[in-house]
Amino acid sequence: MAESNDKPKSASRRQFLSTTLKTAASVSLMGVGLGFYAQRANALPPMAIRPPGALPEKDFLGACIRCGLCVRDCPPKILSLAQLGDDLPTGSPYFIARTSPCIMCEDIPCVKACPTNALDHSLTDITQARMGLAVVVDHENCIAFQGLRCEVCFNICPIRGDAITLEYRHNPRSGKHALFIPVVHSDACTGCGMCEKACILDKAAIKVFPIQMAKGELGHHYRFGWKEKARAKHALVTPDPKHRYNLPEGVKYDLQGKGLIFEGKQGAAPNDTPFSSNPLDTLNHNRRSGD
Amino acid sequence: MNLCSLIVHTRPNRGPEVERALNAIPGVEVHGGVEEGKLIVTVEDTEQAFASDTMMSFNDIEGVVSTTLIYHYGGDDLNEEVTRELN
Amino acid sequence: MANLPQDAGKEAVQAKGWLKAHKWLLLRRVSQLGILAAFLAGPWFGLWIVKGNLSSSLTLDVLPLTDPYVLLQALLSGVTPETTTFIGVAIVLLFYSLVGGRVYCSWVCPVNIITDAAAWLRRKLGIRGASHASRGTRFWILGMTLVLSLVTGSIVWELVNPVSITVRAILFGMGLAWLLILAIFLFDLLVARDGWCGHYCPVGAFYSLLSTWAPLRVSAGKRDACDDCMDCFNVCPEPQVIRPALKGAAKGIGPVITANQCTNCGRCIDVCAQEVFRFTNRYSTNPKADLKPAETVQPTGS
Amino acid sequence: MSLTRRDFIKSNAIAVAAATAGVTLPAGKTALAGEDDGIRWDKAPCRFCGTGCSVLVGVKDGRIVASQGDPDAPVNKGLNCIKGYFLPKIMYGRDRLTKPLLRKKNGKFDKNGDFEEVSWDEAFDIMAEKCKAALKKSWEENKGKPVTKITSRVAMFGSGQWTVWEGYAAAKLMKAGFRSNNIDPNARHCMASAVGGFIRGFGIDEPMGCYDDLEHADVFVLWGSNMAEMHPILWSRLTDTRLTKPGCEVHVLSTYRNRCFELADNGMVFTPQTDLAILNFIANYIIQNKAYNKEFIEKHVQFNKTPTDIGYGLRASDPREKKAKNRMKGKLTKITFEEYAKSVEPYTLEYASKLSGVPKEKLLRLAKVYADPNKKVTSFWTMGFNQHTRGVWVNGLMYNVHLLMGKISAPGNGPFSLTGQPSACGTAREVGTFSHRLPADLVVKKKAHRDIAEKIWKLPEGTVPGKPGYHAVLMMRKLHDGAIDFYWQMCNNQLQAGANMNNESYPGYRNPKAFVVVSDPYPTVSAQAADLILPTAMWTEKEGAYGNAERRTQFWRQQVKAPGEARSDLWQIMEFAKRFKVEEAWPPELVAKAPEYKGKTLYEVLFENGNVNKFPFEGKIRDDRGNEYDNDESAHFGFYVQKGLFEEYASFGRGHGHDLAPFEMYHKARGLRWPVVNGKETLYRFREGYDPYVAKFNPNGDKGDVYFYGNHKKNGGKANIIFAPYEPPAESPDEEYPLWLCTGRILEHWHSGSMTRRVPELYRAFPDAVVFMNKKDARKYRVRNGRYAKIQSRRGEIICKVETRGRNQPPEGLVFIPWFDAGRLVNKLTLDATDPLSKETDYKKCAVKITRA
Repeated sequence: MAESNDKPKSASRRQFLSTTLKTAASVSLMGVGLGFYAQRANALPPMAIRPPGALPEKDFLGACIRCGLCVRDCPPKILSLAQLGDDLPTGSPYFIARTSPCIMCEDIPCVKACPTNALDHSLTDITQARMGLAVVVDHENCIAFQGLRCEVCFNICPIRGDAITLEYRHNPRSGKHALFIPVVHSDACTGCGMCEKACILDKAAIKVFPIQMAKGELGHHYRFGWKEKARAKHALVTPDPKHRYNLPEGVKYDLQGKGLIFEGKQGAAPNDTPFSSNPLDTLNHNRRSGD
Repeated sequence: MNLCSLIVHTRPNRGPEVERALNAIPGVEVHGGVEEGKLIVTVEDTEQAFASDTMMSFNDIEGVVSTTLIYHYGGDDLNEEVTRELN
Repeated sequence: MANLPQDAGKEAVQAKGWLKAHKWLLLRRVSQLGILAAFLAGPWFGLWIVKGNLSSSLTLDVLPLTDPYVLLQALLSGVTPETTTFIGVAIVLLFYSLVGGRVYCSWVCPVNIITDAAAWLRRKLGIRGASHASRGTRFWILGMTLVLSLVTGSIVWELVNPVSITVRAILFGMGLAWLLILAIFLFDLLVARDGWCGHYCPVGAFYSLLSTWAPLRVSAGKRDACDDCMDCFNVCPEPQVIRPALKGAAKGIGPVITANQCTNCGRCIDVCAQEVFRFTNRYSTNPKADLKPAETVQPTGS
Repeated sequence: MSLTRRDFIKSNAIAVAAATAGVTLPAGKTALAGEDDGIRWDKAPCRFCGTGCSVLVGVKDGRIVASQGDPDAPVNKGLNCIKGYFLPKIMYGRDRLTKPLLRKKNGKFDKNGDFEEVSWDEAFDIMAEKCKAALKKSWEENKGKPVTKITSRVAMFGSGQWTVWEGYAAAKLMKAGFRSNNIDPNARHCMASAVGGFIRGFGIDEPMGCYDDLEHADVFVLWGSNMAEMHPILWSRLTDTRLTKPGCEVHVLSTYRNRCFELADNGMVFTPQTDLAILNFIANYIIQNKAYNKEFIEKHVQFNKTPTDIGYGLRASDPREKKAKNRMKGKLTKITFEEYAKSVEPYTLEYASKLSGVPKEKLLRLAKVYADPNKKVTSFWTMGFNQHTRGVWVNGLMYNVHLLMGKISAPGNGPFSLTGQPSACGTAREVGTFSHRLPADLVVKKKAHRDIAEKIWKLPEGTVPGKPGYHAVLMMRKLHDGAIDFYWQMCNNQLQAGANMNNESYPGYRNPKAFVVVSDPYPTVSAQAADLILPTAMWTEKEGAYGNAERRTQFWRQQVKAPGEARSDLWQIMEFAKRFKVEEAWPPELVAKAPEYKGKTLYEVLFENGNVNKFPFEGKIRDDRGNEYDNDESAHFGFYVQKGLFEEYASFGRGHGHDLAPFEMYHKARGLRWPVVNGKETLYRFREGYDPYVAKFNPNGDKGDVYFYGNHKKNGGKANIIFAPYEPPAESPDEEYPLWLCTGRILEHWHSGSMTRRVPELYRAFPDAVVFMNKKDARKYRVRNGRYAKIQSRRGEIICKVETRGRNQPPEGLVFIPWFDAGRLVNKLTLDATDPLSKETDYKKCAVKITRA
């Protein structure tokens, strides 16, 4: 302050120095503390999903200035800003899939609203958003795995058929029904959370997680052969030469497909008797219709 | 106090025989699986022997191929009434 | 004669009437609440005047405004914002360098209402005791927040920033923010006079830097009339800025308050029965004397 | 029972070991570990679609606390769809009606008053007053008319979701008690065309095959049936066969891409109404390639043609009706095979492909599987065929194809009409709650049939009127026109379900001349428009019986009590009958024919007739496991009501191809497929060896051969091939209304959603109706996915959200809107055009336009 000028210079300088040092020391201490707090506070809980186009979490927290413009421009009002006391960084935008999933607006107004590119403006096609990844977490309670006809997650999925498909399997327990197993594909799932919201269980069996949490990683050395071949559109090594076989008459061999093919005997059972040429057909048939 | 359940594999068609032999041992009960040759057996401690010793003796029974321990309970509260818990 | 702190402004009310003695205070409250109202009209009534919050906003879907301090932190974290954002920052920077950066504190920031209330109650209850920390601490904190952004790559200060938390609490939902608001109130009331805004707030510190060259100033133009009632010192959130201008005539210091910590709140104008103070520009000089400008004196005291 | 921890742990230990070893232990060994103490389990068929899954219902403290798919049920083997998964919850919606509600002003009934709670007594008082007035007026109008001309001002709209005895009691009260044939079930909207097809083709209603076809067929063809969503468990079986059976193929035909296309080997989207042409093309292809089964045709088939240009079942004043040459005509004319071949000749591959928009190779592939004598083909259809202005025709054309090839009445080979409702077969069709029917395929028109009914019912000759009553759509028109004074709707939601509600049903319900009673568990759209609402017990709050699509009759016992004063439909019908003296319902000359009934009530005449009250009630129903159940109706009336009604009803069909087993058997079995002869079920009708009736009617027939005994008297047991041409629909898109509108259901919701939308999880899974449309159309009409759009037809408009990415993917030019949503009533848009023969509404075709809302 001004009056310090009146005091002897050395004393003033000493006091000034010590005050400055004290302040600097305590502020640095505070900074370190804050840094550590930030590290813990910045951890994103798995049920909180960032809006579409959000940068990777670490970058996002550097870029998001917590202005809430995305929240304001969200047509279905599903986004919120984290409040003090919530489990995620104060003021950052998020949604909870189970209660209010992203409806995937085609014009992505939340991204357009972001002033800092924390929601990346290069995202213009909402189907390319990767907010998280849906995972069918609980195979034991998901009723589809038991053969019940649910498929609500599949039906509700906005990119149904790409992000979630149904895998048909035989139901060995009932013996005559199929299982309709929902399978999520990370190359198409946007993590919008519609599936998690719609899951009819008391606690959802399909949940959206942050991608890094949901994804496994293949050993870096290993490739799936058939995928590589498909990508290259040809065999990676010398193509297989044409094979020839010793075969009895009327029999063909398809190396890559069906194997042995017996011509003229398949399916075309003559209609002269009501019996199939395979006695097992008759036997099994009788057993089945007898019950 | 020990209580175990195990699967006793028998030679084909020897199930009933083994079942009789097992049921004769104190603390041992056969609950099923006779036809399949996979006997479902429970063993409890008795005053004469621990369940573990009883189990070891199974291998001496004619017709037994192997025994597999499935479930073991070792608490001291086996005689408590638990009707209420089930409600 | 020096008045008691709890009586600050009484004379002015008697001399000028209540309304005139609260003119600037009322205007500021209107400004602060009006801004909040403009933000809230959207979510409450569907009347979208301003979207967002004080960190960044969009007025009437055309005017972008962005807080330069938070953007600076974002930049240090390694972000490339949108072009419009820079326009928004530029507008804000230009505005505050004209009217004085700390106008943000006294005319915009809602925390000011809380700390003002604490200061008022403190005076009324006669609570004494100054902060042990230096008023310069906030600059250190300002520096620390910028370094943290640079080092951690994330805007760490926003996790705890009471200013933006309060604004968001009002605009987007309270959460536990009331605890923080209460803490600041109690701190200012019981622990240190002008504790938060005057000593620690890096937002205020940042904006005070913008004040350095601002033309809009308060001047103790009629400092000769000062009767040493001390009311202005008692109500001023940054009292150290008054002394050079009010009492510096002898040292040849001009009457314009040039210290960048002055918030241009105008409360000194309100409470002065002698009408010593008025708003003016920094270049207006006392017609009586050609005195050297005050900024040669660095008001960095405690 | 006192248990120690030892018992409990041991039980667990055994269960774990058994599970590991894969050994099944006798019940009781592991019971402690698995049993939820105090829950009483019993079986019941699912309340929803016609599949007929069985569930086990767990009751504790008078409430259903648990449910599971019945693992021993042959249909579903323990599986359910999500509606079935949530079955118990439909009974516990928070707005269940528990008291009768009457519109009142100043303490008196007033058509424009507000609903107020009233006692059952007050409710029945006003009902009886209104009903008696209507009966009296009808009497006056009928003075001097023969019994074949009698009309009535009393009408009832019933249900394929009624239990068998509810339908039976209702039909009896209406047809015999009130002498009104104005009783029709909502099955009119659902199965009437199928019934028409069966009767015209085979002389007897309901499918010849059964669900075992789902395992035996080589090829499945779906015609206008979104089985993947509407018959979820059957689809699961079909899918499994497709997966596990080498060479199995699935062909799907629909007017838009639906979930079935995901499995389809040959998916075909065709222009609405052109199924008529495609089927004729297949017949033509079979004939051109001489693939038909000559021997079968000669022995078992009669060729016919049907009158054409028969109108669209609209009001007679409609220009389309005035134009029709043979309005409502359906009398068959015999033709030769050659004439038939000539008739289908124009339906070439090119023509069919051009008309339908289906690529030629796809049509050809379809025709080939039908024409291949070595492929077993089962064709399934549902509302795509039935809700069709040529519904009876198109059902018939389907039979034509199967009959040409002789692919019928054999495992894996057959045309199979799936039903929409849990008891469309069991109640609506078999009991005969239609305006023209009596139980067991008898019809009111024929005196001989009326005589049978009157004899069984112990009523004087001439009690049952001989003129068919008002069918569902006509009922709405008559209500609108003021020709019905008393209208009682039970167990359905006709106001939401009926087409063209703005112009017919709603003004009908609110017609000041009419008194409208709605019995329902929930305040539905219909209830909102009613004058009196009666709170109804539902599903397992009463003892019941349903019959599913494969002729399987299933029973259940009452599991819990209905809430508050809610009473079952059966109780309502029988109790209401007590309010009428015979003299108040019948004219004096009829009463004179039965002096023993003088002074008696209709209740005494109809239900205390020695048949219905034959079986005593001992205060509780007991099962063979020692559990006890309530039976509120029997306790109230003092005899085993359900058994008495069932046995009287069963006497209609026993010995006539409709044999039902004794009452008790159904409480033990997981359903039995009729005819049940000597305790044995029938899997495939009309084929010797499977069906005992074949030998009875055709004792000299070959072993394993078919005999269509439904036509035994008519033409010597031959099935009818009936040629019918392609004719355009009643309304097609034009410049002003450029889009087809198709309506239907979705997996998550049942019918009008009055039950499923009250299950929070189902509501969350699919909250509100959306308009499914093509992306290109959305762009064209400038509407956006997820945003609101306005859909307008000539009859009304609704607003709903647009869905371009949904499970149903319509082609350009067609939109699909489900009808479950009471907040978006799609039947404001639909046209009340019906099949002139079956009187079933075409909900699949009308023209709309769409704009941004």
